[in-house]
Amino acid sequence: MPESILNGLFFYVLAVVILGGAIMTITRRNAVHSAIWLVVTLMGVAGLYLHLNAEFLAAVQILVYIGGIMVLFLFVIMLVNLDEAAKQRQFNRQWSLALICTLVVLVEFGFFLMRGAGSFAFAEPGQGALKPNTELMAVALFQDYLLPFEIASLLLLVAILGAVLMAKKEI
Amino acid sequence: MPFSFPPSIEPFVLPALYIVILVAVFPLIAGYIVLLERKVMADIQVRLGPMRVGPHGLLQPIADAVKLLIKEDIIPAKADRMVFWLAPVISVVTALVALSLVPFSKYFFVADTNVGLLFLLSITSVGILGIILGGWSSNSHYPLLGALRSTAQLVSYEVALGFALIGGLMVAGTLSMQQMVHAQLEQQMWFIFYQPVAFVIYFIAALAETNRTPFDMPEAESEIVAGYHTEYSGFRFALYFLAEYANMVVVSSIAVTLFLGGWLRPFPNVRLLDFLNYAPILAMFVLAFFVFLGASRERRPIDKMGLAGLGAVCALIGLLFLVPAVLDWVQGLFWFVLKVFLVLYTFIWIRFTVPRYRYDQLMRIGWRWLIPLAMANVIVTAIVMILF
Amino acid sequence: MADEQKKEEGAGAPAAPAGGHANPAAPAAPAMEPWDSEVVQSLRKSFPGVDLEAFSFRGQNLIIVPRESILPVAHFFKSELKFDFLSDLTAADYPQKEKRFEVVYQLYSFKRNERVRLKVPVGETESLESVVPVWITADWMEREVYDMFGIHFDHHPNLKRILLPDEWQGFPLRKDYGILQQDVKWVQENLHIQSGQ
Amino acid sequence: MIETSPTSTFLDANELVINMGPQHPSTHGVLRVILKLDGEKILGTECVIGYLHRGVEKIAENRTYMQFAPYVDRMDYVAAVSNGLGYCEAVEKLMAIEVPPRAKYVRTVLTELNRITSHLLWLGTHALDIGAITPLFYCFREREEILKIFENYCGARLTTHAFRIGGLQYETYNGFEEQVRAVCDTFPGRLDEYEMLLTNNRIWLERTKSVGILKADEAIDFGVTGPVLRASGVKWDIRKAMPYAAYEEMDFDIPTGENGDTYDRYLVRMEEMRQSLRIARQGVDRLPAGPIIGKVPKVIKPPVGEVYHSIEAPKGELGYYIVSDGSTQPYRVRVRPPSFVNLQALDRMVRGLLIADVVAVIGTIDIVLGEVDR
Repeated sequence: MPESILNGLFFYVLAVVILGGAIMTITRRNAVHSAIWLVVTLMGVAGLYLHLNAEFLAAVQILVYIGGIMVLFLFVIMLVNLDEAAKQRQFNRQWSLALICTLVVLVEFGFFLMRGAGSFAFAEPGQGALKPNTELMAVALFQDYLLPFEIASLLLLVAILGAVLMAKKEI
Repeated sequence: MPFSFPPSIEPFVLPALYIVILVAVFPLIAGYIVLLERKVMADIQVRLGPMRVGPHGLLQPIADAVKLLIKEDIIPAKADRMVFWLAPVISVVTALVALSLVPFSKYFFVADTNVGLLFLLSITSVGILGIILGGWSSNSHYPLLGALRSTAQLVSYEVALGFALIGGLMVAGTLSMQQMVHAQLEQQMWFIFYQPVAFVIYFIAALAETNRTPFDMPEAESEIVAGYHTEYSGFRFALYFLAEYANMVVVSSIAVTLFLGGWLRPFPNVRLLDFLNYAPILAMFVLAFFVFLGASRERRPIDKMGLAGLGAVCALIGLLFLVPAVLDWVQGLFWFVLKVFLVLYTFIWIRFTVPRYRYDQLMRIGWRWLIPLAMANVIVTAIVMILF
Repeated sequence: MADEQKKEEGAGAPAAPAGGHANPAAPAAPAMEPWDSEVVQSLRKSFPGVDLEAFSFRGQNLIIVPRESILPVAHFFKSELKFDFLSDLTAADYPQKEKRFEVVYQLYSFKRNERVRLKVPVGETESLESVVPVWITADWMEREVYDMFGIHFDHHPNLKRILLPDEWQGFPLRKDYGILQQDVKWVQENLHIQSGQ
Repeated sequence: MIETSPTSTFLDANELVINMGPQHPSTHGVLRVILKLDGEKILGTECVIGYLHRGVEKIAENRTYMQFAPYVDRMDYVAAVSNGLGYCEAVEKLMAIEVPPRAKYVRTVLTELNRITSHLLWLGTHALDIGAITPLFYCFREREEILKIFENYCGARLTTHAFRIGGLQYETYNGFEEQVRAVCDTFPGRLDEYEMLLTNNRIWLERTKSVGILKADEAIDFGVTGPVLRASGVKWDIRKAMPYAAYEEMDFDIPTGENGDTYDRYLVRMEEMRQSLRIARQGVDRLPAGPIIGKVPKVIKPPVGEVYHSIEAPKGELGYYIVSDGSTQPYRVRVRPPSFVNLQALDRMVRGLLIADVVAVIGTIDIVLGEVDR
């Protein structure tokens, strides 16, 4: 019994962290502050993975998203002078229209959530079946879905090359 | 045990205790690593090093800590105060969290997950944020340059470091830190002998990761003053300092765990060398002997008494180790700490022997040499493992 | 200024005797022996219209060059006579003299292993052609002379104060600038003290 | 995309202006260098000097010739003996005073020892700038031995004021020769030790080779002197070209470099220390007996005239241009400081290099701000 309470507690705390972080991310004027809040959000997501016993996924989430992508984000933010951005108006004149759209989407969301409440049970932490988490992941990636995996990585490689080509002034 | 915890909490009790121990004791240990560094440095540079506070400067770390704590806390006028405050905290928290995954001995570890090493790497990669943000929030040129250098350096050397570790991991066949040690016990060989290239690459990359000479560009004081922590003072500076030494301990611990047999004693399978099990006792008594010898040479009575007290404590601990249960518990820890200190000593030794690379040279070494070499090592290892 | 120039030209006969009538107006004029050598002769041959006086004192040779011809003479010294090294460039202030300043060039030739000193008398309101095009090393030295004496060098790439603060008033190495004198206003404004003394 | 002003960012382009000094760990004093950077690449530099300006030349005009002698020690304070020698010889030349041979020899020995201390300080700080911490302490250990000789000789270690116009004030102390010989015996081994740490060190080579190149013709054009000039391949040393003191009777070589890079300057100075030892040993071995001071009038009152006398100080040509108006005070004293002139070449040497190289090049020029600013 206490364990399920603990589980619930974890989930809700993390949910608050994620959502709060997300809201802060989009409302900060300072790009670095936004990035920091995004890190908080991503940390929360990693916490959720951990909570579901998906340790590998949690570690990779932190390593790739925070250690890699966010660091590069910050790098770029630091390089580009964004002081100007902070001074500019954050909301443009279409905010009323945007608000209506958002409300419509919100209502839709609420509707679907109400209707399908039953299917939104907590995902059960994969116990025995997923035990050697990392190995299963490896088997899935490198045996069952090898071809899609390789295609995806090739795609990324092409994207990298393209980016380098575009960034370099002369070759 | 006469009492027991409720089963739902029971698995958390020991880790929680260890966490408290680590967080409480580690700053002290870091302080003494600094003292060790200063003493080794002094020895290399034909001088004595700290000698004033306590006998042979043994209380210097405490004096330093007090000094740092009571120093004025200066925040630059145009700094981003929130980020300025946050950055050292990120650094030190990630460094201490990383410590929780280190298997100090068979019994003494906070957590052992099946993605232990990966998790360690991911946590240390978050630590970079502390450096970037610290450099950025100071709103000053030198810290910004330092932060840029750090980031570029850490990001590039993490790749080489990761690939070097993969070589070791392929032999170990696990990501769990404890399992790595057990794997070395089963295969009756430290993995450094299977993976010497990986170890060397890892060691070089680790030097770069922890900003040690010859890769200490981010804080190269002769070039960019103090790099990303130029504007930090007092306690915040101390936090960065602590994080740096914690990171050193973490990277040495990974080296020890994956390549140097972790908490195993040398030749754990050789019956003939079983007497090595008693090495901790011997070490404590030898230490006590030397401390007493030092005490007899001391002139000031207070130093004499201090050293004598220290010797007595060492001897007492040695006596305590005579209890088999204690000895069993301490064994692994003893060997682990010994190995980690050897690695740290090598770090220090290198620091005071060689000059510093230039930034572009550092990048060239990382990308042109270490990463291809580490990749080749992985491929060769894979081929060899499939063939045999 | 104009009549000063006239006077210079008037004295500058082609075969000017290398006699010691070096500015009779100056009481402190060093008593020196006249100097003649291959260097002086080739110089005279190349600059027939220029009044050059050559002296020697304690085995050290010096040539007095009029202000207008310093740049060509410098070029000549460097390219023809191989005095390729400008050791030093400085000045001295003689308030009693008609032309107040003397700018002093210490030249050295690696090929000849010989030193020669060029002296250029400059009036208080006159300026001098910069020799930076000839010897780059003159850059900072001329700045220092400007800083200390207030002698202006024409066509200098970056003529501003070098040792003293940019806004400093006065030129300390002039003889009428007392040793305790200073730019009191600057000191008060920048150092926030009433007086430096 | 947001509009940004081109000078304020790294990415859009181009220039970041950074202020190195006057409070900086490796500008060797209160030198301020304004660096224009593209990322970490140097686009241009400007030296701002004068923070240590004390008006030495003005002071000279208000002191007697003797009174001014201690002031010159305060210019290049790590090579005070050389400064004093240059000044005394200039005044002697002005007055045509003959210095007795014994005084000349002692002067030569002390000046050469001083060259070693100066180079040791350079080596230590230069290595420190490049990140090698340890050589500094070794250098100071050896420097200490030589400073002890100075202390025994004249009571001061740094600003020695060792010489008087016309010769020496003090006779050498008992054991002077032995102490100098002892230094000459132990020092070569110590030099080998430094070379073991640095000369063939890969990192040292990578940091110094082809860094801060100054070609021979450029070097002459910039007027640099001393080891910086010689490392560019110009074999010129005032001790050989226009001998003073007792150098004419000494047997020594002038080391030169080929490429004029930081590494060559390092090698040249290392070899110069060896040559200085040779000179010092010859000096004490052949130390003649006799008076230590020539015929000097009670009141130093040179005739009207002017001289320029220069010596080979550790950092280059140190010249004194002294004008006398026949009074007891010099009319004008101009010091030609080697550091000042050599520093001018910094801009040429570091263009296109990185920040880390600026530090290496400043170290290799071997400046003393007391002399640059005077």
